[in-house]
Amino acid sequence: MTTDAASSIIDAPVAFSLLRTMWRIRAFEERVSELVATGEVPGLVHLSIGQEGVAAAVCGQLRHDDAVYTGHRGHGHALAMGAPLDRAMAELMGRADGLCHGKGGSMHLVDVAHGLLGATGVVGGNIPLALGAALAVRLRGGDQVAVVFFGDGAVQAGHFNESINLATLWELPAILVCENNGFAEFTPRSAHTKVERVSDVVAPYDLASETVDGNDVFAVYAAFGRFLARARQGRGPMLLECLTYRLRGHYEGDPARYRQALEVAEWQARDPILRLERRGLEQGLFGQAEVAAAEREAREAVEAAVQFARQSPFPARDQLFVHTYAEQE
Amino acid sequence: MTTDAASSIIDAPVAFSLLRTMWRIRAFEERVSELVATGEVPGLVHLSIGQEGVAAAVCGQLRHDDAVYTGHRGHGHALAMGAPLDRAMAELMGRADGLCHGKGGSMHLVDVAHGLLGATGVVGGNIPLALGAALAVRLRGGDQVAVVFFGDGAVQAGHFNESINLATLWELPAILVCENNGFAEFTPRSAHTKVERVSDVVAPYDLASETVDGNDVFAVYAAFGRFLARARQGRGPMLLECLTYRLRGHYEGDPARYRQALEVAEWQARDPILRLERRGLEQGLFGQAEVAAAEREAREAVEAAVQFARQSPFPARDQLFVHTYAEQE
Amino acid sequence: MSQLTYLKAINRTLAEVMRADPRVFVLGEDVREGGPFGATQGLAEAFGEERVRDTPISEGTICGIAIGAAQAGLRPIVEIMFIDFITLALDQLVNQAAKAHYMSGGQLRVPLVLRTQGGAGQRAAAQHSQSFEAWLTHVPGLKVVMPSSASDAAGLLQSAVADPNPVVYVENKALYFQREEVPDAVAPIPLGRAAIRRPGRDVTIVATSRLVAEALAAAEQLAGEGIEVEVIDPRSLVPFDLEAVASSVARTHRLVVAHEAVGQGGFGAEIVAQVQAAAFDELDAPIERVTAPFTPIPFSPPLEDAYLPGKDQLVAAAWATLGYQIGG
Amino acid sequence: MSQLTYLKAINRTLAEVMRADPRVFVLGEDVREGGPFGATQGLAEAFGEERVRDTPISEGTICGIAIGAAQAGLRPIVEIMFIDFITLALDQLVNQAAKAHYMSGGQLRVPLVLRTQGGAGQRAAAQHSQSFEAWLTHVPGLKVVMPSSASDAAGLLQSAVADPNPVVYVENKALYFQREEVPDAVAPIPLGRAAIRRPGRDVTIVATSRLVAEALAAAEQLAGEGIEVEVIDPRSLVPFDLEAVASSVARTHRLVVAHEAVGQGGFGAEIVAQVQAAAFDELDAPIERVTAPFTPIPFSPPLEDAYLPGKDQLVAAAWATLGYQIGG
Ligand SMILES: Cc1ncc(C[n+]2csc(CCOP(=O)(O)OP(=O)(O)O)c2C)c(N)n1
Ligand SMILES: Cc1ncc(C[n+]2csc(CCOP(=O)(O)OP(=O)(O)O)c2C)c(N)n1
Ligand SMILES: [Mg+2]
Ligand SMILES: [Mg+2]
Repeated sequence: MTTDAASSIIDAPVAFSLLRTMWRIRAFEERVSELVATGEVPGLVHLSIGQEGVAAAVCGQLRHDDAVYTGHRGHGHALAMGAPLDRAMAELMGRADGLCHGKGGSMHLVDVAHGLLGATGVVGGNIPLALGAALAVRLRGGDQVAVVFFGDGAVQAGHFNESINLATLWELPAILVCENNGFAEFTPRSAHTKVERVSDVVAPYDLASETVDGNDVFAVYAAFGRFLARARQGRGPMLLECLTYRLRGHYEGDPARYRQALEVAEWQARDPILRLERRGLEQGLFGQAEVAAAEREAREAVEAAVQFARQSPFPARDQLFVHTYAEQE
Repeated sequence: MTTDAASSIIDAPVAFSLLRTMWRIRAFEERVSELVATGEVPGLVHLSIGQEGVAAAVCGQLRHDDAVYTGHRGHGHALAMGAPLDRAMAELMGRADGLCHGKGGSMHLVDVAHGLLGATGVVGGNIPLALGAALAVRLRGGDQVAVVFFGDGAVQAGHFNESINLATLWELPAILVCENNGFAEFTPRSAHTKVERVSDVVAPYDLASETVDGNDVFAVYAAFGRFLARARQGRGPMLLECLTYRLRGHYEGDPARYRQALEVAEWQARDPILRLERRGLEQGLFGQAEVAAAEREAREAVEAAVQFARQSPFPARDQLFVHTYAEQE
Repeated sequence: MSQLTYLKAINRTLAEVMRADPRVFVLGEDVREGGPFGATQGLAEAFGEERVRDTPISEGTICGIAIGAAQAGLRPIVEIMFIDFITLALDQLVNQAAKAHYMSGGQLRVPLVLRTQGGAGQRAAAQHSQSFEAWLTHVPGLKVVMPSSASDAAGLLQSAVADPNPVVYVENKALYFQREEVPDAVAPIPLGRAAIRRPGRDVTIVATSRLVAEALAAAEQLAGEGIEVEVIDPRSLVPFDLEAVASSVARTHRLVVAHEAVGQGGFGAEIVAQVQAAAFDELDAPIERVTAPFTPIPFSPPLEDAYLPGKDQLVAAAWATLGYQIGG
Repeated sequence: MSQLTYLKAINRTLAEVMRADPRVFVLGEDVREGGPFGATQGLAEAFGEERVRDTPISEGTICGIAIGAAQAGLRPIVEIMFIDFITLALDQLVNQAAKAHYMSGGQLRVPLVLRTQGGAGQRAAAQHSQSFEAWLTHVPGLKVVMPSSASDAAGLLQSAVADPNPVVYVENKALYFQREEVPDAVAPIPLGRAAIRRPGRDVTIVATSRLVAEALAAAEQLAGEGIEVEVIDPRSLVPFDLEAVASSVARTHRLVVAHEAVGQGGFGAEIVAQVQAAAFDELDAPIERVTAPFTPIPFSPPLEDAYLPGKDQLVAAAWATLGYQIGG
């Protein structure tokens, strides 16, 4: 489907809502980057700046009783599912009011109330989990779907192919969303595989798959929407490959010597937020004032979240021993 | 390539040598079956009766400085590589003169002198090892190749796809030989995957692959020969899928209730030894006397091997502690 | 009461828990045919193929699917055919299942049972005979159960399925065809409660799984030699009933710990460490360990027989504790 | 002599062994760029991309490739970026590498080094901070090395590469940027030989990896309180230098064992079990263990700090052994 066709199904409220979500993610992560630099957000932090279009377009169409799994680069998915900014920020700062009460951190955001079932730092390890969630839908009945986000690096991990095979064999209502940003850590995709497209990797399984411009939020929205409609009817699995780029290093602190200035500049020009703004203004989906408001509101909300997080205490020491095992309910 | 084209490159000595190898395997395994029943061969024993054509055609073209890896159904590969019948039989009986001095048994035949580098009972676990052997050829220089045998069940294991990806990425001189016998244990391939052909599974990787009638030893010989010629030039990897059938249960003792009498009868009619004999006689590649001799010699050699094995002592108890660690050479 | 094998007790209990709770389902390789030993025989016929799912040879992913399904509120029982292949599922089990509850600050739960079987003695050689339970005891968030009898297999499996945590249930292939009297309705056996299999005042033997019967045989022989052995079966390693062992040692002052896994890094070491800390003064002799030697498992029958720890080593170890002279 | 970090000592030694032996090559994720910490930095430039091979994220297969290459006579050094991901390579490491020599009756050899790093303290949370060395000590056929200093890292790595067996070489991320004087030419340090880091007569502390420095700090503090601690670093867990520990205990009569892994099922338990068997009479107090608590690793800094075992617990444990009254 062309972008034009895609945009025909996206009305003004949807477009603006996508813009707001993307700005929330961008503002959140830009602030996180500063907080990493000052040490207020500790640990290994992977930002999705430049990839927000995928999170917004996919999660914006999901419900809170769906099951979403993400990985190490998952802030955007969490926020787009509706995880509160303040508790997300508190989690990144390791505070008691964090989504996981400070136990998880950046790589492990979980917010069951909003359908975010898990985030794993083991590349590829989340894909089987999503299949399990989809199987539960099948066994229990219902129109929920399971969605899992992963990068192009995960596709070469054994779990990926095992999962594609099982998902197609069992026809699970799962949508696998690959954010192909061309790199796994410091290594380009060409050093990981000879197969250029992830959608090509799954071709033998004859599952519905599509490769879209991941920086074109309308294109992602339309393609995912089509998949979602089928998954709601219990059909699946499907794979959506979104071609994108991270505008930051692999992790905060990565000097990213492995990439070319030119490449970065090109992708900066394709920034998904800029593109959405340009298009939305052109097509009259929103006006300049709304654009400015989306950014401003996002930054204000993030600032409030930072204040919330800063005021949240660190967990009490005895929390160390809590939740190793679940108690009988 | 058609069978006719294939048979044009197979002359009388090759045809007869294939027949002899297949009879050695058949006679060996039929005898093993009896010895399992009487308890002289203990443990988990998986016979390849019905699949001998693949072993004979592939291994018959290899050298002893090549590296072959096999799995739980590996007697045929070992014998076809030239492992002595007597030491192989002694190994299955757990005797001191066994190939592995009784430490390995049926699932773990190793005969480095004849190029049999390993046999693993973990399905799919041998494929990476073969890649390592192929990489060693690449790094050291030489025209050796690495060959690994595995079943259709292994294709759904994560190691398989990881290996295909890496082998193609690094262009390793490895030939992957899948004996697709339609079952993994008691479960038909249709319950494991929706992809019918193993060669289809690897299609995205754009490696040379071919599916042949594995019960037509000439067809296997020809296809493998073409691959081998390329691998000797350092090219690779390649995948050869051989469609075949095990005429026995999964393991000795398996009542094999999961399969149809009709199916078994059909495959019995396609017994690779019968087919080779028929064809060889028709085409004048060998005569009736030679056929009879091949079987007789095989049975005699196996009988001698049984005698050898019976006379070989069990390993002394202190061998339990030998070879846990290798000593500096 | 009826005569049941250990295997049949598992099979019957699987059917019971599936009947009692529609959230329970089974997945694994060849489970519809019953698997290589028959533990899941008849379940597909009774409960249908949706709830008894054959899987491809994809240990990691099927374990992960079970985890995801458990997080979604089902009660999966996933089978890894041989514990040797748990090596392929450990990322899912250790990095995903065991930690999800903790990492999510209590939001996620993973009520799954992973059934598997280990142990040597069947001439299955080095890759189909191992004992890896100690690895699992080293992972916070997992529970580990090792039934040694048919009744316990039934009672512990019920508790494992009811538990809100991931429970690894480790069977032993050498026990499968042992037959014993089993009540028609077995009550759940709580995890973390040891059983005193035989009371005695002279030496305590703590043994797991297949070694329990060996310990009882050793006790029988030692009784003939005038020594009364107390045999304790912890039944679950995590949680471990230290209390039961320490209080026995307070009576006997001598302890032998026995399992089939190799000694080095085995759970026996953990028992030694806990008991010497809890009952240092009570010990009149070093704690002895009876385990497999530190080698892979050889195929050859006499070597494998020599490999397997059993009654004779237990008798010798008991005598070693009895013969020990402090300062001697 | 020059000031080197632990990381740089590893990096330098990798270059040395590659220069000395053309059979040595390196493979792993992002190794050409140096990996996340820089351990392999510069090697691709110095030795070319054939011998310094970036791999996809396929831990199982890259480990298997290393095994196959080792069996074919090369000397691979394979990197698993975090020990947490060794869960994905254990089938290859445990079922293939560790047993090949034994199962083949001595025909096959697997001279490979698997480099990896573990340990917490960097706010990397539960899946990037674990310590799994105990698992590996439970596998006959593997050797396990844990360097605690830059010089040792250099000396042990040479021996690991020269060893004809699979050696798992476990670094600790918290040590990487610690700097110390390192000789310009470090001699190989044989595996299985412990180092006495500080002599003392009152209490023995056996500590591994990051805990060695903590033990030395505890010893320093205790010296101020009149207690002389002997600090022993086993350097390799397999083989383990029991002799060094037992003879120290014969002098001090008190033992504290320390590692960062969780206690239950940890290698500390094995040390306890071996020492109480070897030196029962010598012990005047129960052996204390200082380890992480039995929980996953929390992200939040104060929780992670509370999680990490260190000097204070060591001081307390030493005092516990000193204060113990037999029968008291
Ligand atoms: C199993 C595993 N191996 C290695 C790593 C280390 N690692 C973290 S992120 C990463 C690259 C992931 O690349 P990709 O999947 O493309 O995601 P991206 O970072 O590009 O979003 C690697 C190798 C890991 N986390 N898990
Ligand atoms: C990783 C692993 N999982 C399960 C098994 C148990 N098992 C042994 S053989 C087998 C079926 C293998 O099927 P296939 O690869 O097609 O080989 P075939 O037996 O048909 O020759 C299974 C599941 C195993 N050995 N290894
Ligand atoms: Mg990527
Ligand atoms: Mg098969």
